[in-house]
Amino acid sequence: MTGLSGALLALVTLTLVKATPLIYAALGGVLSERSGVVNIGLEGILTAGAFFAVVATAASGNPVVGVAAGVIAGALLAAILAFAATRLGVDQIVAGTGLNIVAIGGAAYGLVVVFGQPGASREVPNLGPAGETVLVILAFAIAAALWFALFRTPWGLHVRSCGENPRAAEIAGIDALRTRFWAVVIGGAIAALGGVYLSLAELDLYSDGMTAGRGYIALAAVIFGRWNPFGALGAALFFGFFAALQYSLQRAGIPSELMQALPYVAALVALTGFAGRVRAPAADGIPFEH
Amino acid sequence: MQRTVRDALIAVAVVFGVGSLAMLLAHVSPINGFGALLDGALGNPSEVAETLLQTTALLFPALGVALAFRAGLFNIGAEGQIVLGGMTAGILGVALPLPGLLLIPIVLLAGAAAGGLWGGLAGFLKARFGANEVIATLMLNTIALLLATYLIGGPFKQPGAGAAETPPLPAAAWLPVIIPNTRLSISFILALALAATLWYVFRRTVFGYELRAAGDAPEAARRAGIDLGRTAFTALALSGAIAGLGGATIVMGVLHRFNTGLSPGYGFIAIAVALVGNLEPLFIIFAAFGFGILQSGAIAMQAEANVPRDVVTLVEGLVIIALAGRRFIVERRTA
Amino acid sequence: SHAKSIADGGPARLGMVTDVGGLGDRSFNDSAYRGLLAAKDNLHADVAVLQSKSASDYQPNLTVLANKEYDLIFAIGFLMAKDVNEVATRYPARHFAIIDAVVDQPNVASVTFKEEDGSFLAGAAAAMASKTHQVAFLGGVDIPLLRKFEAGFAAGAREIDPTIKVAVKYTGSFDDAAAGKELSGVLFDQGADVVFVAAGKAGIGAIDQVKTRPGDYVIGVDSDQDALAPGKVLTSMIKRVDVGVFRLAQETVAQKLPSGHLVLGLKEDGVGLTAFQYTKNVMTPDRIATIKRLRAMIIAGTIKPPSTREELAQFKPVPLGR
Amino acid sequence: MAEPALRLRGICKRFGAVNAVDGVDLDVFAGEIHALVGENGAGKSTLAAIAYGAVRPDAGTIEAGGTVGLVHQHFQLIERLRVWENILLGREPRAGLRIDRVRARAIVRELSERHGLAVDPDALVETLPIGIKQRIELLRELVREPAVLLLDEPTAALAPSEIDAFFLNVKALAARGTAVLIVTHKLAEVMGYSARVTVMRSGKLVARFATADTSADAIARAMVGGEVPALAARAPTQLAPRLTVRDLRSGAGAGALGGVTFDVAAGEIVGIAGIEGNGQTLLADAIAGVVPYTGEIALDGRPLPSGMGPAQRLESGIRIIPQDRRHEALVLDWNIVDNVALGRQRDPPLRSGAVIDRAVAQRYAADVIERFDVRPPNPQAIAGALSGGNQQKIVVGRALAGTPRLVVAYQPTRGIDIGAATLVGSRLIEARNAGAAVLLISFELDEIFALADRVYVMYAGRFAAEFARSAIDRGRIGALMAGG
Ligand SMILES: Nc1ncnc2c1ncn2[C@@H]1O[C@H](COP(=O)(O)OP(=O)(O)OP(=O)(O)O)[C@@H](O)[C@H]1O
Ligand SMILES: Nc1ncnc2c1ncn2[C@@H]1O[C@H](COP(=O)(O)OP(=O)(O)OP(=O)(O)O)[C@@H](O)[C@H]1O
Ligand SMILES: [Mg+2]
Ligand SMILES: [Mg+2]
Repeated sequence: MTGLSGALLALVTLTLVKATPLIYAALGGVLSERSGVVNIGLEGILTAGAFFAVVATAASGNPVVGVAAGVIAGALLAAILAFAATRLGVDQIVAGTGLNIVAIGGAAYGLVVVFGQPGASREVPNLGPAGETVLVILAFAIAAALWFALFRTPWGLHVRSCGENPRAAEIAGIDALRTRFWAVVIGGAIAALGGVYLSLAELDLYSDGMTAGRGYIALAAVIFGRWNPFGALGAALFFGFFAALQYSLQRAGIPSELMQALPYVAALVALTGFAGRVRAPAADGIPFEH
Repeated sequence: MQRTVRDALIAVAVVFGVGSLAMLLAHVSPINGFGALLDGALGNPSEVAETLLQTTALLFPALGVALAFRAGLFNIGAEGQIVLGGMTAGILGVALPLPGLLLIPIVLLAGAAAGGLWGGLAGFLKARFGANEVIATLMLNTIALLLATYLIGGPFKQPGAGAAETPPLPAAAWLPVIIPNTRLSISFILALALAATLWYVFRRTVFGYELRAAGDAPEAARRAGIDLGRTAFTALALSGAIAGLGGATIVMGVLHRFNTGLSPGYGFIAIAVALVGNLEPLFIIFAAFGFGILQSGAIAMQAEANVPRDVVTLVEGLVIIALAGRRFIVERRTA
Repeated sequence: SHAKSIADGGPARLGMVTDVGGLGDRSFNDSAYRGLLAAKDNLHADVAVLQSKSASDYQPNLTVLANKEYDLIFAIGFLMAKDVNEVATRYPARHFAIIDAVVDQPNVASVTFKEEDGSFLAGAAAAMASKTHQVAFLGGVDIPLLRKFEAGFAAGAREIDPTIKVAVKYTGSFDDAAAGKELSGVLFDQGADVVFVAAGKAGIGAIDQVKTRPGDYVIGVDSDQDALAPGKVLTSMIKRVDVGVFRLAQETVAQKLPSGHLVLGLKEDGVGLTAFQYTKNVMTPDRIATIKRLRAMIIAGTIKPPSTREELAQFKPVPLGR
Repeated sequence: MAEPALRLRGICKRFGAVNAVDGVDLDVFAGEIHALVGENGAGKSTLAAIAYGAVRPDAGTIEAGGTVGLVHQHFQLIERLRVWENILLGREPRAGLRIDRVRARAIVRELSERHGLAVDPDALVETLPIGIKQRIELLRELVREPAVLLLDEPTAALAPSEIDAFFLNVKALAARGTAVLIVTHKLAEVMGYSARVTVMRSGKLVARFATADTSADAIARAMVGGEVPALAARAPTQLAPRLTVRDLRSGAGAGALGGVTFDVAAGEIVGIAGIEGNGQTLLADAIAGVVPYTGEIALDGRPLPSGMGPAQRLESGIRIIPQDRRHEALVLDWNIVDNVALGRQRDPPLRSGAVIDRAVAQRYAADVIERFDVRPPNPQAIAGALSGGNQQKIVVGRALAGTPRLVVAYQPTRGIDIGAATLVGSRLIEARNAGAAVLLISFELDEIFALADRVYVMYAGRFAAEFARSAIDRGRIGALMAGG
């Protein structure tokens, strides 16, 4: 009985651990795409968040400084995409792909420049169990706040109108490019918290490849969650649950690859419309000029 | 032509500009850094051969990516298609009891078929359900890698192997080497021939014409009797097949076994290669050579000038961002 | 292209290629790197390290070092055995060394370790420290090399406590720190209180895990990991890859280009346990004495730790005669 | 007279080589309804956009005595938002951080009642018919209480009854002191509701009348600026059955095709007259094979089932001149040669084996350039860089090349100048003379009268009446188009 409830508790805990980075990244993606900018670069933003959180913590000795640095780094990286997408009118998906490659190469290079060693940073003081709990709760809080902001406030209406029909938004006096820019940047800041969680809560260092495709799973969660913060939250928890389950089932004969593939297959199914109609914002991914 | 020259100049400027800055950050003189890079890539015949090897590995997926782009489709899934093409070649190369003359073409084709199946799956989902091919190919990347990890680690595991890899291929399945004492095999010739073929297909054939029409003006193409669904399927399947073929040549010509880590991101860098080559197969050869120099010279640069080779990845990503503004905008806006 | 060869009195040029675990694994690759750095400091060698991010990096990395005429090129890990074989054939004039595998070529030196011997001692220490009569082994990938750790560890534990329960899990990779953290958590939750982690970078995650678990320990591997969580890492089963690397470097500097097969065991100090610096409270002097006695018995051949699961099944604890 | 609410002086605007607006002065007074007319491309929308402030003029001054509102020629609504969200976008009432949705609905309701434009504030825009959408467009401007209201072809998509209601509202607005400038192609609206009318041609102001002192004919002459060049003569033809359509239905909701039955004979131009949005698009698309339908379409007695795609239809000799040349007909990045080949790429001799014969493609292009007087006469010119009229010539030239059996021409002279329009019309008549069946779909009655042998009037997805050429009754057709 206690064994069972203990195992259950462990599973729930592990689900939260696995889901939290996905929640942040997916929420960042939701905000960005609601404004009409597809953010394929979430993986890179997670990487930047994780890396700079560790760098700043190493420099200051204070993980809270690290959190701030990670968030700022994610926002800055997102700003590159936002600038390219709004001011240069480039293909967002191609640019986002480039962003991922930049972040991965940049962090690997940065390890050598900052820590003098490739592969992984040294350990830094991390946020500890209390900090980890705060980050988990914050993920849920941000989901709720983002829902409120998108669907209840004027700003959210403006963001959504830019994602649906930026020309109409401009006619209503909204600067569509500026709105998109800031949505992508704030989305990047939110997503970066996922990377911060990975390096400063789940672990206490940065190591190459530690994001392990979570940015892509988050993209799947955005679609599976139908571009809604609560939907994305649910999808991230769902994927997190299967990521957690994979450890318990490892020796039960179920190949762990099957479990790991689940989010990706689920996203494919969502794309085909079997799981109900999914509609991206009408102007999602389409460059706009004044 | 002008546009190609300009794109190439942008790429070169990004590589040297940002690369130099990054080297300065690591307290290395860019002259030493790039010197070591170029020397390592082109310093002696054996190094040139290694560079051409990288060129080949990039050329296949870049041609595949370009083919899809020409049809207005973004195949971000070349990486997964390489893995499956390579895996199929690895499994069949060991399993088929055939003489080399038969074995090599059959295994190559099987690798292409596997990649084609994977690309075609995204194409089918697009044609049948309107599923966005960008996300689909992206998801299929990871699924391919997990599938290969599962198959190679489980059902097709090499007894006693230390890593997720197949047993070594019999020598009959090795691609013949074209420069003795190097690893450069006929796959290089194959890639060049494929580029030339694609050039001809785009330029001259009805198929290439219809592909381009579908990419450049889908609605006009549809009304001109071009089946967009079928075009999407064919283009993604072919794109995947070309990448898969590339994977098979890595296994048969370079690694001589399949390993899930056979590609250090060729499928993604191929996007940059295709863009720098302006989606023109013949220009892509030169773009692939340029990136081949970066890829192969980076190793020597790290050994000799102490610059982490990741700087090359960094600049490759920046090249993609810098060139993302080309060409696609028009087509996507009108789509 | 470079100034002087060793024959002309120039510094030895030593190259090293890591496997995909890479530097920063706090274990196998790092240990090799320490050997290389020692060669740089003490033997005034020029050194270069190339990291491999995927299997297709092995040959280009080895080839570049061969092209650049390094005097000895280290391939760290059995994953590279095939590649070393091919490159060594292509570059008969260059010299190579491979760790953890045997490549039969005149210009390749092979270095292997008796992991089962060190792991046996680790198992004994674990059994002594365990209060739950449950210990566990967490490996990277389920392959023969790792089973030497597994079998030796289980046998050592049984040597001390014949009825002890030994759980075994594998993370499936050597580079997933998060998996190491989660799976070690699962093992602790299932009742083990000492976990021996032989999983490359994944071990870092396990050490992270144990920090928050009073009464539980991990045993580190390859490098001395005791200081990573003082008091929580019972000991480390060190595998002196650095010793192997340094020895070959010495031979190179002395212009005796190494080849053949070097096997490093307890006697050669190639494997062993760390000194329980932070865990003296559990590892009392008499327990440490037992470990020492076991070590002597293995060196003497009285105890022959098993290196496969089959041998483990046959293994019978040897009376210690205290 | 009082100060004008809107005062434009010397407005100039160039787009590349085009003088869209060229030195125009215009005053609109409070309480006045001022009509702005002119041919397609005369510069009306550009002038309105400049007055609104959305386009910066190259020269000239703009003075307005208050807010300026603009209702766009093309709808600019956010389909997936609610009515109130569209109307109040950018000026949402707030309650703390949030939008005060209760007040928002109340504002919209009050506004809609005050102006007699009934809308449900909570409806999703995408579910609404075109007429209601037009109301939302108008309400979105009215909420700003504009001193000057610019209306760019506001009635183009409205049903006649809706048009009457709409003008009642506009008059009421004007009566309350709003200055209204209305761009329209419908001279009846000009005569019926405006106080003054300004006529533009090629960017220039060419005439200004007090409506009471002029006639529709005088306005039309000013618009065209002279006599219309002569069309090709229609030769007597041997009518043979070609296209038969029986109870054709397609689509749903507004704009659906609700069951039409008709024939077009070889050697005949059949005109379909109607206001945009009454099912014409679906009619053309069904024949083109790009939308599913029920009912029958047959060519020379051979049925064309709904699933048959454009490829086979092209093969059986059907040629479509689609409504949107830039998206549905041309590859703008390509040159004229490649564009002229489009749709024929599988037919020999253009196709030889798997390859396109470039010499044949060149010949085809040279042919179209010559017969249609394409400028510049350079086969390598990129289609996207051509003027609208020249683009249209390529589309029509391609459709009429060879011996088409059936030509469906959807607004074939939309947005092109009178010279080009006459050329296109003449070529259509020549195709008819040579034995093609031509189905001409147009919103412009003059085009229909000039070209058609028979006319059907289309309203709400069905045919309201049929007229032989000899029996065409302008007034009656106009009334039927409006649903009367
Ligand atoms: N953004 C633009 N870029 C280039 N040319 C433009 C642009 N907008 C308008 N034009 C050109 O300016 C001219 C005037 O266009 P405008 O839309 O004002 O005409 P209009 O009188 O409103 O025509 P219609 O009756 O068809 O609405 C046309 O030749 C048009 O092609
Ligand atoms: N929306 C637009 N965006 C960019 N360029 C445009 C746009 N509309 C028109 N143009 C360009 O403006 C020029 C004139 O276009 P327009 O359609 O007004 O031709 P036009 O003067 O009416 O020609 P024609 O006499 O053949 O009818 C062309 O070069 C066309 O490409
Ligand atoms: Mg015009
Ligand atoms: Mg207009």
